[in-house]
This record gives sequence, C-alpha cells and structure tokens, in this order.
Amino acid sequence: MTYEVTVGEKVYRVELQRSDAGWKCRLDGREMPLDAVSGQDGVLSLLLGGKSYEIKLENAGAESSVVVGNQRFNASVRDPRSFRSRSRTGAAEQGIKKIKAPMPGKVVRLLAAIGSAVEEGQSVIVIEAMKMQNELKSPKSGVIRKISVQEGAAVDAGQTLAEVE
Amino acid sequence: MTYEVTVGEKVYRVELQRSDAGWKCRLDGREMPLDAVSGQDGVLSLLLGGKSYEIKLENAGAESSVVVGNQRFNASVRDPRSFRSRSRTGAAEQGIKKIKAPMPGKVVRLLAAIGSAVEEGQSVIVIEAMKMQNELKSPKSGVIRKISVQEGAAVDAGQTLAEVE
Amino acid sequence: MLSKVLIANRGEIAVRVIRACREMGIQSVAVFSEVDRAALHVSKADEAYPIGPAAARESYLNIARILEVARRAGADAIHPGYGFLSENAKFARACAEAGIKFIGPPASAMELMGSKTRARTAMQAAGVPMVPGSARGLTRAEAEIMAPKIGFPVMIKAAAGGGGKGMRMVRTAGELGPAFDTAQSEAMRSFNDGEIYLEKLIENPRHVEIQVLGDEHGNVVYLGERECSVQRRHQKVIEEAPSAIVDEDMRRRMGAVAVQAAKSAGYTNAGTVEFLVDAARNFYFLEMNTRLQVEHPVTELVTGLDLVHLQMRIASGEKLPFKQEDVRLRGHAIECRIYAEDPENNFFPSPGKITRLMQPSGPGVREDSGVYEGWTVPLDYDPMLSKLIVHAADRPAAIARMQRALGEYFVGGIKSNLPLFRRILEDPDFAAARIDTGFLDRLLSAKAPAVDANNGLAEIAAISAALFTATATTKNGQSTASARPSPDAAVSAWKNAGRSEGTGNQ
Amino acid sequence: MLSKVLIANRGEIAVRVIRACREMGIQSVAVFSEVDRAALHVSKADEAYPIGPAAARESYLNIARILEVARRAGADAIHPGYGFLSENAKFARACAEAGIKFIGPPASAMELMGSKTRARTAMQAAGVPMVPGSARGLTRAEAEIMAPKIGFPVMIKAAAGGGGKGMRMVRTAGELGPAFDTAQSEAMRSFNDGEIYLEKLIENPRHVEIQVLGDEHGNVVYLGERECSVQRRHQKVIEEAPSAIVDEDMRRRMGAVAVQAAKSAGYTNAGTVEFLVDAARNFYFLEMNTRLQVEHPVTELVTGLDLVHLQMRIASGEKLPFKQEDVRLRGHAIECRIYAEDPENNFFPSPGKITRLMQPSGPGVREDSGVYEGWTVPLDYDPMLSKLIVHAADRPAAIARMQRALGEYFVGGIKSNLPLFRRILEDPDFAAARIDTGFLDRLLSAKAPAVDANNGLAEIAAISAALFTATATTKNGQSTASARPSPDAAVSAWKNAGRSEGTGNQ
Repeated sequence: MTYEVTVGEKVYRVELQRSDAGWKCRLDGREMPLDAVSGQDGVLSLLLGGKSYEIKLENAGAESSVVVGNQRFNASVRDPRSFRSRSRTGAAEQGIKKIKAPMPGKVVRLLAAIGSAVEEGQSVIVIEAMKMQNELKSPKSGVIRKISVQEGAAVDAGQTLAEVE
Repeated sequence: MTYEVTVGEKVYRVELQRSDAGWKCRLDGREMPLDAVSGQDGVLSLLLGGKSYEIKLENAGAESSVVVGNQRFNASVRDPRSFRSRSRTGAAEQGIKKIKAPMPGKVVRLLAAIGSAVEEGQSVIVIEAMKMQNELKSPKSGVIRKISVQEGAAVDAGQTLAEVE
Repeated sequence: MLSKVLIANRGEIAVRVIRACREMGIQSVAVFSEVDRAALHVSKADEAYPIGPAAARESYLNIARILEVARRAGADAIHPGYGFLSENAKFARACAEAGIKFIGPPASAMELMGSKTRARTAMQAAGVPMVPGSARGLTRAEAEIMAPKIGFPVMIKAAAGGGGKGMRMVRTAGELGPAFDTAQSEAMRSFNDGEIYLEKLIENPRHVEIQVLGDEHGNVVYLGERECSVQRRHQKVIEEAPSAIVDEDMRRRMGAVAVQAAKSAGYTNAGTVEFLVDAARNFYFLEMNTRLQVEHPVTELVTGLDLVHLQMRIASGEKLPFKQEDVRLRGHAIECRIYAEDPENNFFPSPGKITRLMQPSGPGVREDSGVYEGWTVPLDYDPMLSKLIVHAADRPAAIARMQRALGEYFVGGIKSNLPLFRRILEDPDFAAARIDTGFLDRLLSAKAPAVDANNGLAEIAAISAALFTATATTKNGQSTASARPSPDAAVSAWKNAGRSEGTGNQ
Repeated sequence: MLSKVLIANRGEIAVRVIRACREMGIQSVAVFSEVDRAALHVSKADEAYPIGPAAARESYLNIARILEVARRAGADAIHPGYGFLSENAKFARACAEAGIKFIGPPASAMELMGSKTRARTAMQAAGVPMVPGSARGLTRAEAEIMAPKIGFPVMIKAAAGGGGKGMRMVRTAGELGPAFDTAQSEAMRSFNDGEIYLEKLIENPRHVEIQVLGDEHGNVVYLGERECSVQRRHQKVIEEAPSAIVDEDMRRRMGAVAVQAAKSAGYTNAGTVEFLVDAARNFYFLEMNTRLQVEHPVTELVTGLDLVHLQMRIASGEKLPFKQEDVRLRGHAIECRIYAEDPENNFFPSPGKITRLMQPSGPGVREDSGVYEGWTVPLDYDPMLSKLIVHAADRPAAIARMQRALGEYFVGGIKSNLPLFRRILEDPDFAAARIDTGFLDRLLSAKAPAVDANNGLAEIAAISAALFTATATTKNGQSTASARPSPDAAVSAWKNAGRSEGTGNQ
C-alpha cells in the first residue's frame, strides 16, 4: 500500500507492507525499520532505530493533525482508496474560494455584501461561539459571489458561508 | 423489556421502556422517575429524585459488577434475550461443583488427587500469577471427580481445573 | 459547619467546589442547563437539578430559579464560583433574604468594589496607591477635557467592567471620542451600565495581584501574590506564584495595602486585590475581585492552604485558623488555562466532542478539570476545559515540570491551546521573567519558530499519518483511528489492518 | 550533570524516573521485555530497547543484556528503580566496571546492608538500637538452642530476605524446626542464599522508617519518617508521613540514628532505615533499604523535595543543595498502592485488559501510574498498577481527601484493591492512628461491614445493571456497554437502544 502524505509544504511517499515480523515501511524509497503498536485508538507507540515516539491523531473537525511528542503537524494523506481526500486537495486550486465556519456558532454580523470587492484578509463575517466574537476573513482578494447565511443564523463547523472569486 | 437482576442475595424485577421523554422504569412494580445519560461506554450518570449517581460497569473476567459511587455490587442480569446468563444461573444448583481458575496463571502444585475426599475450603490447586502463589479451595465437601490440568500447565481465567462431587 | 452547599456554576470550578464539599462532609448540589446534563459537575455532585435552557441568562444567571432549587434541596449555603453570579450583589442579597448563606463577601463590599469609580474613591480614602485618573464616571465631553490633563496615552474603562469588556486605549485626542462611544455601548451591552471613566495608561505594566482572606470576626490576612502578566485580550493565560519581581519587602508592602483595602471595604471571605506594577516596581491599585479567582490554585500550592475549604469555614462563622506570621511560601507554582481554541487559527473556539483525553500526572502536577473523554464541549459557554498547575522547588524547575506535563497532555477531537503554552514556556523572555501585559501580544505578533525540518519529526508524522490511514475505518472520506475494539489492544489492530490490506491487494 | 540515563525497571517507577529525566533535560532510555512493548514506560521514554522474554530472569534481571543496551545507547548512568536489580551489588559493580554510573549507594554499602546479619553486626557497632537476636546465620540446631534463650515468640529470617520472603514467626519450640526448613528453602528459591537468623518478636510493632539522603562529599541528612504499619503478608499497603506517634524529639533521635547508620556504612544517595517501634515508642533497627522506596512520594509531599531529582544530582557529583536545618515538614501525606488483585476473593491477582480507567485529580492529589486505559496488564510481574498519593493540612484532612480521590478512581476490565482502601480509611482504629503491623490482618479477619440495604444503592445498582444490559452489545452471553461510538455521547446511545428495542418487540 502506498500513501502520499503532505506534512506542511513537504510531500512524502510512504509505502507500508504488513509482514509477520511487523510493518515493512519505505519512506521516499528509504527502508525504515518500523516497530509500531497501538494501545489505544488514535494513539501510536513508534520505535525507530531505538528512538521512541508517542504519536496521537488529533482529528479536530475537518482537519487531521498528527502530534509527535509535543509537536503538532497538519497532515493530509492521499490514499488511493479514498477519493474525498483527493478531491479535497483539488478544491484548493480553483479560482473560487469558500469561507467556511471553522466552528459551530451564530452569525452575528455580515461585513460585506454580495458583489462587493474584498481584500485578502479583510473581515467578511463575524461568528459568535463560546462567548467570543470571531471575524472570518477573505482567503483572497476578489468579489463576494455568494453569501449563504443571514445574521442570526446558527452554523455548523465546516459549513460554507460565502464564496469569493 | 423486563429484566431479573440479582444483587447480592436480593432479586429485583426491572422494567425498562424507552419513551421520547427518556426511560420509563419500574422497579418491582414501583414507578421510578429515571434520568440516565452515558458520556462514556460503561459509565452512567443517573438522576433519581434529585440524587445524582455515577455508575460504572466493572466487567472483570466472567463477573459483572456495578460500582455505584464508591460501592461495588456484584450483579447478574437475567435477560430474556440472553440464554447464557439463564443457563449460568442454572449451573450453580447442580451437585457437581467446578474449581475454575480465577485468573490466568501457571499451575504450580496439585494438592489433591482424583478420587480423594476433600473438605469445603480445603486447598486443591496452587496457581502462580503476578509473582504470587494462590491456593484454589474446594467449593464443597466431597470427592475430586476430575482434574483437567497438570503441574506446570498455563491456564486461562475461568478455565475449569477440577470438579468436586 | 455548613451541611449542604449548592454550587451556582459549571465546569472545572463547580467540580473543584464539589470536591471540597466531599472532603469536608458537606452535601453538594449541582445545577445544570439543558446542554450540561452530561457535564462532569452533574455526575460528581450528590444532587443535581436542571435550571433551564443553554443561554446563561435563562439558567446559570437565573437568580430566581437557582434560589428555588436551593430551597427545594434544602441547601444552607451557595457557592457562586467565579463568573456568572459570583460578583452580583443582587444575588448575594437575594440569598440573604432567602435565608441562604452566600459564600463570599457581604453584598455591600461587592457593590463598592463592583463600581470601579466608587472603589477608586474608597481606596483613595484608604490611602491605597492609585493610577492617576477620574474618580467618577464622565460624559464624553468631560472625558475629552480631562484626558489631556492626565496626559496621553489614557485608558477608557467601564465602571462596571471586567475581562477587558468596555475597555479602550487612547493614544491621541482624536481617537478619544469614537473610542468612548464604542466602549460605552459595549459596556451597556455587557453590563447594562454605561458609566465610563478615565485612567492614565501605565506603559507595559505587570499585573500582580494579592490574595486576601478575611473571616467574619475582623481578621484579614494576605496569602502572597500572583504574577498574571501573561494575558491575551486582557484575559489571563498563565499565572504564577510567587512573582519574580516581588521580594519579601515589596510583598509585605503590597500585602499591607491589600489588607487595608479589604478592611476599609468591610470585606470577608476570599478576595483578590489587583495591582499594576510599573518598570520602577511602583504598584497601583487596579481593582478588587470579590470572589475566588480562576488562578487560586497557584496560591494554594505555595502556601499549602486550601482556599475553598477556608471559604466554607469562614462562611460557617469560624475564625481564621492561622495568623499572618504563619503564612509561608514554599517553592514556585505555575498555572496554564487549557482552552478549546485554536492558537494556530486566530484562537477560534473549538467546541465539540472530546474523542481522546490524555491527562498528565506524577510529581508536582495538579489538574483541575471540568471535562472528560467522550464529553461534548458545548458552544454556549466560555472555552475553558481545564487548569493545569505545577509545583516545584523554584521557577526554572516549575517551568521544566510544566513543559513535561504539557508533553503528556493530549486533547483529541477538538482543538486546544496546548501548543500556545509550549511556545510561551520555550520563550527566553518568559524564562527570564521579562514579562508584562504586552508580552504575549509581542510573542504572537512575532513569527512562530519554524519547526526544524531536520529533526526528523516531520518524517515520523508522515509515516504515522499513513499508519493511521492504513488502520482506519474510513468515515466520510477522512481517516480516523479504528473504532474496532481489539481483544489485545497492543497488536491486533495492526494484524487486522494487515489482513484487510492483503485482501485489498488481491 | 548526567546526559543520558537508562532506567533498568518497568511500571510506575520507570515512568516516574523518566519524568524526572525529562524535567532535568536528561535523555531517558527504557528497556522492555517481550510482553512490555506496549507498556507506558516504553512510549514515555526518549529511547527504548527490547531486552528479552517475559521472565524477569531473562530480561529485567539480565545484567549483561541491560549493560549491553546501556553501552549501545551511550547512557552514562543507570537508575535501577526498586525491586529487580536495585539492591544487587553485583549489578552495581558491573556498572562501575562498564564505566556507567549506578544511581545509588556504593556496592560495598549495598553488600553490607544486603546481608541482614552483617548489617546487624555493623549497626550494633555503630550503636544503633537492635532487636535481641542472633548476629549471624545459624544452623537449625543452633537456632533450636538459641530461640529459648531469646524467648519465644521469635522470628526466623533469611539473611538475604526482603518483602516477607523466607520469614516465619515461631511461638513454640515445637514449631521451630519445620518453620526453619520452609524458610530456608524459600530463601534458597527466592534469593539463592539459605542463610537464616533469629530475632525476638516485638509484639504488634509499628513499622516506621527514616528517609536518608547522602551526597558523595560526606553529607548525610534525614528527611523525616514514614509510617508503614498497614501491611498484608509483610507487604506495605498504605504509607503516610509524618507518623502520628513520632514527635519532634523522637524524629530527631530516630533521624540521628539513621544518619549514623548511613555514615557508618559509607552510604550515599537515597536510602531508608526501617525501624520497629514497640508500644512504649522504643525503636529498633530492622533493616536498611539501599534504594528508592515505593513510598518515597509521601516524603516528597511533606518536605517539598523531589527525591529522584536529588538522586540524579548526587550521582552527578553535586553536593546536597540544603542542610538538615532547612528540612521542614508541611502537612500530611498518605499513599495507597493500587494493585490488580481482588480483595473480595482472597486477593487473587487480576491481570488482563484495562477497559476503562477513570483517574482522580484536583487539589492535593498526585498519581504515579504505570498503566493506561487499553493496556493489558501482564501476569508476569507484580500486580502494582499505580500509586495514589494525597497531601493535605493534617491527617484527618488527608484521610478525607484520599477518600474523595478513591471515590473518583475506577478501574474497569480487571479487579483492583480499591475497595480495600475504602474499608481501611473508614476504620475507626485507622482514623485514630491505632495501627501496627497486625492492624490489617485483624481488619480483614473481621467480617466486612454489610452494605446497608436500606441506603437504596442496591436498587440503583439493579436498575443500572438492567440499563447496561438494555444498551449492550451481547458478547459471549455477558453484557458489556455498547461499543458503538455515538455522535452525541450524552444521549444517542440511549436513543439507539430504544429503537433497537422497539423493533425487538414487534
């Protein structure tokens, strides 16, 4: 099984093969003497050349992060078996960018109207959650093509609120 | 759904019915205003007439205990849907009593031979586990009918080691 | 001694008070809103009653409802915790009228300290050092006249304010008007009280506060200071005791002032006098918090006292069981406030289900938590999950211990601000105790130290991500760890994965 | 300072030492047997290496293998923890020969104290008060002559003994011979050393021990005492500090004797001098343990010191950072040893998978654990899972706090001895500190207080058992809680159950 894993900017090619002795693993072609066990779901103990790593899978909302020791890495795995992840990776490239709710909450203010021009980083929508008001900013300079919520509306994490082109 | 629950010596008749409002519960015919939620598998938060109870399911090996606050109760549920439990309850009545391994371990000594007479509480088999030697005693006075292990043998929890009649 | 206490709060502080009740043989009564039925404080209490919908105004701030529950349950006292009704004098009076002991100061002291302007006047009269400013509320016009006299920069503050709400910094006369208006409307919204006053801005001050404790027989002591300069949006993030800049003499002087302030206000029970400390280590009265502080544990660890136990004993009429000279500080304590928010993404809050919770323990580690694995953190209340507190022989040892504990801490399913603390604790200025209320903003505006690509951890992360995927049950396209419970957790999850994969390849 | 330390141990003590390493910036190296690959100490360490099969003799007692790993990993020191090789002088010498620092006393001191008879002689010479008995090993014949002279009852003890092995009490001359033989063979089996000696039995003694600490520059201090009288089969079950019967004067006298004993043995690093205390509060030297004790945390909590940190600093050649007069005791600490054994069924050990682990926390609670939820406790080693330690202002407060903490503690999937502690802590004699080494046997021989049927808890248990069954996925006929992860944990497990039940009824 081969996986394409993106950590930060870098892309790694990870080949995994299960053998009786345990996992056979190649990282970008390099043989890795991997010893992995999992005592709890989402938690790994990895031994690699004597070094011991405790690894946790964070999986908050849409994002997947892997915590190694006490360092957090955002990792996206392109798995031949999973189409979603591939298409998700694709989405980022298009001309239209979506403003999504990073957390569930309530829309308290719309700061831009459909058709109005916005700068990258300009606040477009204010969401309140956990007694805090959070400004959602435009991911790019462009024009607001769509706003799919109204003030006062309750929104879920990951819900698309507006589109900028 | 009706369950027959034995706690200690006492047997209770528990009727449970799921309603939109939550559980409807009758204990030995008495209506109980039950408010139960479970944040974790095997853990219950029960509110009954304002009193709050945190309940945990212990389930060590073959036994099922329920821990209420910090008191442990051995409970066996006779569930119409589960035949095992019914038959298990039955077993206890018969003339032949089994000596079972309460934990996995190693048989280090047999203190009685097949055909020999034993008193109730007399040590029959010694098992070693976790660096401790543990004497398994006869559940009744009678004659050893069967010994199904040899010294040095590894045994699992709940495994029948001998029978006394 | 009290026999049954209702805790008019939720989260970690409710659990902390319930624990104290249990240790003292006092029955505890929890209250909960509709979204908190499965909250930790409900299952830990002896009794628990619903008090309404999620919105705090209809539940945790609902005085009538809470008092009704207290009467029904037969509680003889109410502990308000912090936040919610804890500094609400009306509530304290309502308790008194209902014949229920409010565990805190007299309503009169709460009212005095609740109004920053009245407090200023009173404290000035009591000879407490003050930051130059207006002793009373001002109109916008008055403010525009006074500000230049005091000299810019100035702070505009809501008299009823707290937690940074209704507070604005103004550097030039031009900014004053608009800032005044926004502050005033914010104050109206938050406290339903638009009174605004002016204060000279102390540049880069430290925030140092003194814990005081008074019984109902006229005895008041101070329990040393807490250093709370590491703040974000005027919210404390890390607190410690003692403060690196406070020596024995300064502690004695600040303590004397704090005790004087408390006595002049007729204060009883636990309270905190907050000071601003300037570069020359002059200290100025900021405000008095008439309740138990979030950060009280650091004081408990260095003094060896239990403030909540003492609150109960004081409320039941006991005299303070010790004198000022008996109070001794040992070692150094640090607290981190663990929030459900993402420091790597504008500190957006992150409510949701905690799918995995690994909590630190061992020598010198204390955790006061309000959550558990499997609990769904609601979006209706503030995002504090827990407080992690460490105690060690000195400040460097305490920092190292906190770093060790943070390394053991993991929250899965939602984002937490754990990475923020790692960054702060590694910062050389923090290590040298070169901190003031601007420290954290400066740190955050600086680019985060890039992870050393050569330490190989990124490679480990890549391999791990692949392993998690290989053993995952795919849920809506995103890989999560196997939900299959495995007979022998240590290995078989992997064996299974191997097999299913094998078939996949055929 | 040391740069890399190998921990030649497993379980909670390995984790505890690894934590100290991390806090001190020292690299930690774990070793593990085949059944411990998934153990907590392996994932917490910086490095980890396999050292052989489950059997301790082939792994954790395998000196050659451990030293080989230490060399390969480049460790400059080894911490032995307690048990296993911790009191093995040969191991200490082997470390020295391999140029690796053994974190503990010199081998010579270990050998002296390792032989009870040589220790007796040396301690007698040093003027340490001794229980009347034979200063050296005896043959069975010699024993039969000496016993009547000392006066029955007498104790038969293995010179190399420890943990109650090779120990027998003899009340009459008739019992002596057989007891001698069994003790001797047990001693041969356990320690491969059949030397046996005699001691007069002190009836119902207390077990009180003094913690000592010595650097490699001739400085030795004592850190107060620990009360360890609550024992079962000569194994400590609960320890506390300070002891209720030790006052300032007695502490000073016992401390002086302990320091004298340590100095006369050329002792360095952490050690413990154990005493028997009779009804008249006379104390007699029992033995010296040349290692860190299981119960060291109670001393850490009342002194505010970290013994493992200090062990490392001493081993790296530092002087003690404080003097005797700087050592002050604050408050009271109690430790419970949490074992995987069933107190309601002959204390049978209970290895297996921990399916649920709920650990206490909050004010004054410390846990030193070696396990985690999901870990399968192997049957190859002793059944200790964890140590729960509390600290409070005084003994009653500490007892109440421990009861609170035990109430929060839950271990699912295997049996634990948690119920035993609840029973001990509720006992009036324990509350009054009327304890001696016979206390626990007396308590256990008494019938357990029957659960009050009228407190209604049995009914709650019955309802709960039914609820668990109603929501269970039936596994081999025995009901377990639903393994289905539910989107909203708070309620839906129950909704689901409701539905499936509905269909079941149609």
